[in-house]
Amino acid sequence: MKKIEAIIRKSKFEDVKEALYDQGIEWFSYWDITGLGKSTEEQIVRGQVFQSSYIHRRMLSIVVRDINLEKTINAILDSAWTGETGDGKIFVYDIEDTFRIRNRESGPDALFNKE
Amino acid sequence: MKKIEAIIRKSKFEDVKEALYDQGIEWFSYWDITGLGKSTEEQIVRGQVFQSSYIHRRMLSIVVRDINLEKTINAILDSAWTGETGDGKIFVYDIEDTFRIRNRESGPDALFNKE
Amino acid sequence: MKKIEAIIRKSKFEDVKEALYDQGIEWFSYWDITGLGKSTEEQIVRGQVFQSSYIHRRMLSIVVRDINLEKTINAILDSAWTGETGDGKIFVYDIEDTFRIRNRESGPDALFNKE
Amino acid sequence: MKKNILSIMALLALSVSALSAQTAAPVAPTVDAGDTAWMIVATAFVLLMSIPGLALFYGGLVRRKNVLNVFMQVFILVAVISVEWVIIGYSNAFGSNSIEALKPYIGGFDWAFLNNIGINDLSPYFISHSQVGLDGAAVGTIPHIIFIMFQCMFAVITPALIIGAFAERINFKGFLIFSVLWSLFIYNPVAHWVWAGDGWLFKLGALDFAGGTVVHINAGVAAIVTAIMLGKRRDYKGHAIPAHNITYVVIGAGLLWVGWFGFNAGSGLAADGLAANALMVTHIAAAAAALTWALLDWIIDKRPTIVGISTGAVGGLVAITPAAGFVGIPGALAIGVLVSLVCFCMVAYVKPKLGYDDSLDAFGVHGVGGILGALLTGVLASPLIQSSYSGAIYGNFHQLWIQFLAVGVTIVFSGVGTFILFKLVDKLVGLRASDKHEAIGLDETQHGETAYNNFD
Amino acid sequence: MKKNILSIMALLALSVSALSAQTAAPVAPTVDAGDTAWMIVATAFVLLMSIPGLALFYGGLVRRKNVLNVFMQVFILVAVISVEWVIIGYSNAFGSNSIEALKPYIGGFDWAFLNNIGINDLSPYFISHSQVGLDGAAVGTIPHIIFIMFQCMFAVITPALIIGAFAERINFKGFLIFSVLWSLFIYNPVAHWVWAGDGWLFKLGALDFAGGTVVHINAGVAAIVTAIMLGKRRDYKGHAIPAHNITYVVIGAGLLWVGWFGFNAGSGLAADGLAANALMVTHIAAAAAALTWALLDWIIDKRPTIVGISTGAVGGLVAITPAAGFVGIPGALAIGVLVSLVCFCMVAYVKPKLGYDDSLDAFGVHGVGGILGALLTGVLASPLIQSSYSGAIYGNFHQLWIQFLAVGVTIVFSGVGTFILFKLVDKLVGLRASDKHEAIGLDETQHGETAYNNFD
Amino acid sequence: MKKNILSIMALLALSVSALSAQTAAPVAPTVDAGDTAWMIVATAFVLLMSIPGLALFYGGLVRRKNVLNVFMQVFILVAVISVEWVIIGYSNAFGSNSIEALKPYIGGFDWAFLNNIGINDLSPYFISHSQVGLDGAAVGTIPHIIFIMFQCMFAVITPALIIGAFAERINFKGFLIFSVLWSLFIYNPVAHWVWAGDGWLFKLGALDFAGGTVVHINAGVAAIVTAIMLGKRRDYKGHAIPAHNITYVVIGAGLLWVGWFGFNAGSGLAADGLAANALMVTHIAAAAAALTWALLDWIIDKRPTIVGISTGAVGGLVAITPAAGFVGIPGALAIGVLVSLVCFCMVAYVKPKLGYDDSLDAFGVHGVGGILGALLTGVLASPLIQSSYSGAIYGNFHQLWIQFLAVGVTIVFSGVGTFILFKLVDKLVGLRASDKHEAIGLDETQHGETAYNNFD
Ligand SMILES: Nc1ncnc2c1ncn2[C@@H]1O[C@H](COP(=O)(O)OP(=O)(O)O)[C@@H](O)[C@H]1O
Ligand SMILES: Nc1ncnc2c1ncn2[C@@H]1O[C@H](COP(=O)(O)OP(=O)(O)O)[C@@H](O)[C@H]1O
Ligand SMILES: Nc1ncnc2c1ncn2[C@@H]1O[C@H](COP(=O)(O)OP(=O)(O)O)[C@@H](O)[C@H]1O
Repeated sequence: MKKIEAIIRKSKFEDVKEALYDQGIEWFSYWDITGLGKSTEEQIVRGQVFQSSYIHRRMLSIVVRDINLEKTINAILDSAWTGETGDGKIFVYDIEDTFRIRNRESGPDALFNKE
Repeated sequence: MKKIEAIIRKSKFEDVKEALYDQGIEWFSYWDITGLGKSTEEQIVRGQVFQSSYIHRRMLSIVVRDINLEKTINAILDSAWTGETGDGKIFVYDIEDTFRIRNRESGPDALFNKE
Repeated sequence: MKKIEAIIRKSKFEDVKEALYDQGIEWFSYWDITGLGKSTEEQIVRGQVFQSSYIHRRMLSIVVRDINLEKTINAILDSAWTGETGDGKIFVYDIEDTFRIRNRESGPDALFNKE
Repeated sequence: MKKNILSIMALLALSVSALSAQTAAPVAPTVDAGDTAWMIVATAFVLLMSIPGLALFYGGLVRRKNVLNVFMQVFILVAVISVEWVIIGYSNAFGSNSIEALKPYIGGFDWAFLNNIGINDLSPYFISHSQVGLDGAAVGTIPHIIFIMFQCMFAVITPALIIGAFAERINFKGFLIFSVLWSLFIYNPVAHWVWAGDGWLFKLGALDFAGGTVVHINAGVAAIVTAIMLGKRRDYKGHAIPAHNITYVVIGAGLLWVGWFGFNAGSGLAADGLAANALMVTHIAAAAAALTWALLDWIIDKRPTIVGISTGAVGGLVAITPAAGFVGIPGALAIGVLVSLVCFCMVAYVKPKLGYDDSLDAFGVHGVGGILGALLTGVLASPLIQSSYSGAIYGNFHQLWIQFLAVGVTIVFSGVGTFILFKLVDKLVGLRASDKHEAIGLDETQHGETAYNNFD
Repeated sequence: MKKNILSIMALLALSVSALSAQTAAPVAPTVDAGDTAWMIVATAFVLLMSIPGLALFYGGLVRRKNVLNVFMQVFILVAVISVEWVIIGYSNAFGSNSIEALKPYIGGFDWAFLNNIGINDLSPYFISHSQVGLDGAAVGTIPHIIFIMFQCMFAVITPALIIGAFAERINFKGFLIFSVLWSLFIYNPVAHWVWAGDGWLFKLGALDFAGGTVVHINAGVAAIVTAIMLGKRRDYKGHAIPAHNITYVVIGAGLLWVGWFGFNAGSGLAADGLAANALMVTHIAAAAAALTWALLDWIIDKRPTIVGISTGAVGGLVAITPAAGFVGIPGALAIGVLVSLVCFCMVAYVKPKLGYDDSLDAFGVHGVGGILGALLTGVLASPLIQSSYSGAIYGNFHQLWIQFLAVGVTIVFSGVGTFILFKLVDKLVGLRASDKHEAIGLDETQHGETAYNNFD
Repeated sequence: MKKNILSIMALLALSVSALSAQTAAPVAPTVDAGDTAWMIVATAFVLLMSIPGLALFYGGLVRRKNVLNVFMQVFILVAVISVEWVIIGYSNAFGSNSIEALKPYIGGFDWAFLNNIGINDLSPYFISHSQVGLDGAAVGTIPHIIFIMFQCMFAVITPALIIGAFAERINFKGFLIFSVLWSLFIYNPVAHWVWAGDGWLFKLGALDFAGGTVVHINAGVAAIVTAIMLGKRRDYKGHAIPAHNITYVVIGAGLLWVGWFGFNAGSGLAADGLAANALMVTHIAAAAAALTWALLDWIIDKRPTIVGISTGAVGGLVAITPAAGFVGIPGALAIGVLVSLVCFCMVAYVKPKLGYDDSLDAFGVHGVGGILGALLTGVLASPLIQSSYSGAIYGNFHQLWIQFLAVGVTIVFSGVGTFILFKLVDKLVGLRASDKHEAIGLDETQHGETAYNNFD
């Protein structure tokens, strides 16, 4: 099992969400983060242009079985893309184990619904 | 050392918290996330039933020494359980190294207080 | 590639940020978390001292190439330090793969800007 | 309902202040400081209803990414309609037209830029308090200027109510042009018909104490027309989308409630028993409606909701608006209970069936509540309040018929007019926000701002 | 303190308006537009205190998961008590009882549904302004109806204050039933005793200008009784639980402060020097109390806190309430400083010792502040303000004794009454929210809503 | 502008109420309930401007970690300056000095602790309404006490405006001491010069209806001086730092707008045509300025922003303040448009060039807007409003010259005085927050509190 952490633009969230559904991803979690780095976002306050290096981003955490890894990554790469600096990153980790709290299933089985 | 990421219902948080204390877990971190998937939560707005697929969840991040892994997972499985769809998941990762900022201790030693 | 997860005091954030810039770290993400454990923070409400075990912390997530790991950790250890209980922790994970959404670069190359 | 009603004066002799009674002799008419004090405050209260009242109520109900857009829409309407009002709106709505044939339908331009209106002029409009001016015509007891500003706040809030219908998916430029045109070509005429001394519905005897037809039906009908023409939000699936900040909804409802005392009790243009009664029935209708909605929620959906009770309160305030100067406690209780029953059904059952997307139920609450209130005024108007007006339950079925007529005419005029203006502006600059903008949120795309920022 | 006090009238001759002086001749008594204007606004201000004022103040202090529940409690009380008030409450509190023996203790049902009260009737209650009615009895200068509505807002806010005691752990249904019963059986009688023309404490000469005993002690004592009977919150460990949104606390305190001008300066039922003085001492007592609390925080706990200064301000407003018509600047300063000293000790030292869980210090601030204020009124009342009233420092120790009596009686009655009603309702439907509901939060479990939503 | 202006009285005869006309006979002067009602409310409105109005407007603009500090600063100023005002401030500002040579510059101590001021005294200050007192001197129609409290709210808000300049980096203790000294030594004298009957600028004929010089220029100049002396925020790079909660900014702007009706329309000290006109021009200037700023944003930076339109509205309110009693619709529109043009340039172009860090543009909006308004009053004052005053466009260039003088003197006095007080307090306790405190945030370090808490 792998965990995919994708950092994407908030504005692409709905696109990514749909792309993931299309690939059959049943579940994911997300939260909002701030990205801090070299690129900046422009904001205008009282006529002054403000270049903020704090950038709002959304973090998606998706745990998938190994067989689904590639298609999930491709789905994100396609749907989150705009081509401009700041499109975000995808990180892949290995996961040792997974449990479904509801029925104590563990391992890859915990990741999809058989019903 | 292992990192346990548990995604639980907000309403079970207090129970889980106590269960973890009982197991001697000294520290953990948490933040709120949104889960997006097939299951939905009902909300009633002006008499209309609204089925939201956005579900409020809480993410717990607990790093433990290997010897404590099992009992911690069991504690969560027991205390976060309601039996209904949406009870959440537990993911386990391997951690390579840990540092305690206060005294630069590293490795498993950084995870518990000897004092 | 490694992922560094650093849990630091909010008040040291600016210092850590600058220390990371000095080390040439180009990007990182952060979000606010709550730490729950044995130590407490004092708050005074209507003259009563309230010892809260819920502590505001900031989580930094930094993915670096292996060669940069040590200097990044040292930078954080130095800049986030106050010497008092609650300075926080650093966790290191292994990362299997990284993708840059903008140009589909993958692997360590996705982590720094060549331009 | 306001000009030259000398017959009413006689009947209300008891409530006319001794002061004005004394001035029946040929002395110069004077400002009554008490009435004026109240009208200044009432004006401020109606402004409070728009900003921050309505802004909070509507802004809390939308998603986080659109809250500033809603605030901005309300705010800019306060600015632009106020300027429009003194330049031309007041003259069109309350002025007299030099072309005889147009007199019943629209005012003229004599008062454009408030020309010819002096600081010491007394209001030509009044309800229960009046006095004889130097030229022999009856005038009110408050400065003309404060009447103008009080009405200005009505002109501002009416188009602002429509915002609820198209929230979360309209282009800001289109919205602004549409709203200004709507004020000029829909609001001002209807206000003239119903409230001006020579307005045709006024002459017909239509009762609208504080704006049931002029404000709520007018805006409510425009709301449903624009909601349908603009189409649904991209992710609308036939049910309300949860509010991003329900505390704002409640704070907004609270401020609306308080401000509505100015709206309704101010519409008597004096600080007297009629104003006190208007305040009372306003309060009681709102309370009864709030309670009714809470009970409906409780019975039907197991739990009373705070969005529900707030909606109920606003519905009660809407429905009592046309009736506030004509009914007493029994009428207020009846109106309050009925409006929640009707609006609840409308919003919870009818709307999802019909499938249009009236984002924040501007039609469901203001349109439906306004219609109900206007008709019930024709039923429940009690001669105990203003002796010359009575409704169907006192045998005066004619009044109910007039109310039907006024409601019908307003619906048709507002509906057709809104349709035409919408088509026009849509052609001109486009009204629907692009799908991408809608997805990202209107705060970011229309204003380049984010409501809540978390850095540091 | 309000009816038929002809002797005071004479003494206050200077402040009686020329207008009413003229009407001493057998002309019909008239509404004074100025007094009425002020009372309409004062009524609106007291509503503003409840929603959104108190809702924000209390709602900000609770946890995120309970904020809507608090808002809902305040909101539904506005609705339900207002309806109760016009149906029966006003008649019980301010009406006259046909059974002679009951006259001093409770009003009757003559004014149920505000029967027999006309739109042009003048208020039978007044303080400094009065005139002779056609039937020879003295009447006030404002419409009866506005007096009823002004008092309605008092009847609303009093049970709302108790919310602070049981916040975060009460069952909504139980809360609602309890509050309505409490209004009927505790609030209405006490209001009758102290304010009605034939109330026994009024006749005894107890001074309570704007509700020290009727509102604050009454609610404060009910608060501590319910807090104890309901038990502690599951995670309460003897100290306050930090506020989820301190900005709301401050906004609420600000609106309370502004609204309190209506509460206190409105209680003179006229726009005159007495009202101006009431506004002044209200403002100065609040300022002095706020400052004192900030200094206590600063000295004892190193830093002045904003929750502290807000609490101090509210404490000052509470304590000056009974005294607002009887003291001047020195009294206001004394009351302001003392109330913060006493309430601070109460909340910071005594409460943790006793260990009861008065969630938001409804007793600590309203109960204690009210008691202190009522007693200090008996000490500091100055004949310079209303010449017929003076306190212990002017040698009139009798007044202080009466105040003690009034305070004692109110404490006992409210305490015992609350205890009985609590037991009753607890038997009937249960008052304590289930442990699970408390843990999840009352917003979710009682109303199915979440205050702040972050999707999109 | 306020005392003994018998000549004006004659000219305003029409607007003088019949009542007061009748009392020209040797009857005791009486309180006019209508005027008093309005002044009580106006006082409450000006308090509403500070808390929660200004607190929200400023608090929304700062970062999350400093919002409580801003709220606290406003709140404690309400408390401390109110106490200062009744103890000594009012006497210094509006009292008469026993030392002849000082009379034009500062009041004395006769009214310290409001000594010798009775509850039934009438205000010695008035504008259009007056009557002859028993001692033959003209007095106003409202209680002296309400005039004192109305002015109290002005004394409170003026130092509160300065907060915008040094927000996010000042030591709380230093701030408090500085603000109290500033009120004593800068505000009170300038208020005396411009508004007291024997003030030298007043005698010279300087026009300042509601506080252009006394409030806005005075605070604005103090703002830029403190901003420069305190130095930039550690992370300030020449541009505004985004607001943490823009909805608060809008709510604050809305409450300021509503409250400003009390500020400006209350400054006529009566409920009459002049008040109505002041309300109207205030509203229209704010609307025009809001619109202008929105258009500038739209044209120059592609999108209209809500922070921009709010800033514009506040700018318009500031600039109309000195003119509100002297101009009509044309003047209001001109002032509204011009102030946004000038302030926009100031804030967007000049400030970044000069590089000082006026955190929330207290100088850019209040200072610049106040100067512009004061000068434009000298240009646009129209005899149609108050017949004895006219400006340059009516040929009276002398008035413009006096305005220049008043503005210049205020700038120099406030600038130099602020400089000296700053140096003093900085020596004494230090004004700049430590770098560490600034980084962590002032809420945490100065008050030990966090605004928004998320546990549970
Ligand atoms: N090494 C990293 N560690 C953690 N987060 C990162 C890292 N690199 C980028 N991010 C996150 O991804 C966001 C987008 O940056 P990125 O897509 O890398 O820009 P670019 O398109 O120029 O490569 C950043 O704001 C940051 O939140
Ligand atoms: N594969 C996944 N990756 C990330 N988050 C997940 C994943 N599966 C579930 N979650 C999170 O766990 C929450 C609970 O879902 P879950 O417990 O799996 O339902 P069920 O009880 O039917 O298995 C989801 O809302 C989501 O936030
Ligand atoms: N084992 C853990 N798992 C997850 N988070 C932890 C763990 N230990 C500490 N933390 C986080 O780090 C924060 C700081 O605690 P810490 O620095 O360990 O205290 P100390 O300085 O006494 O070692 C905690 O509030 C918590 O959020």
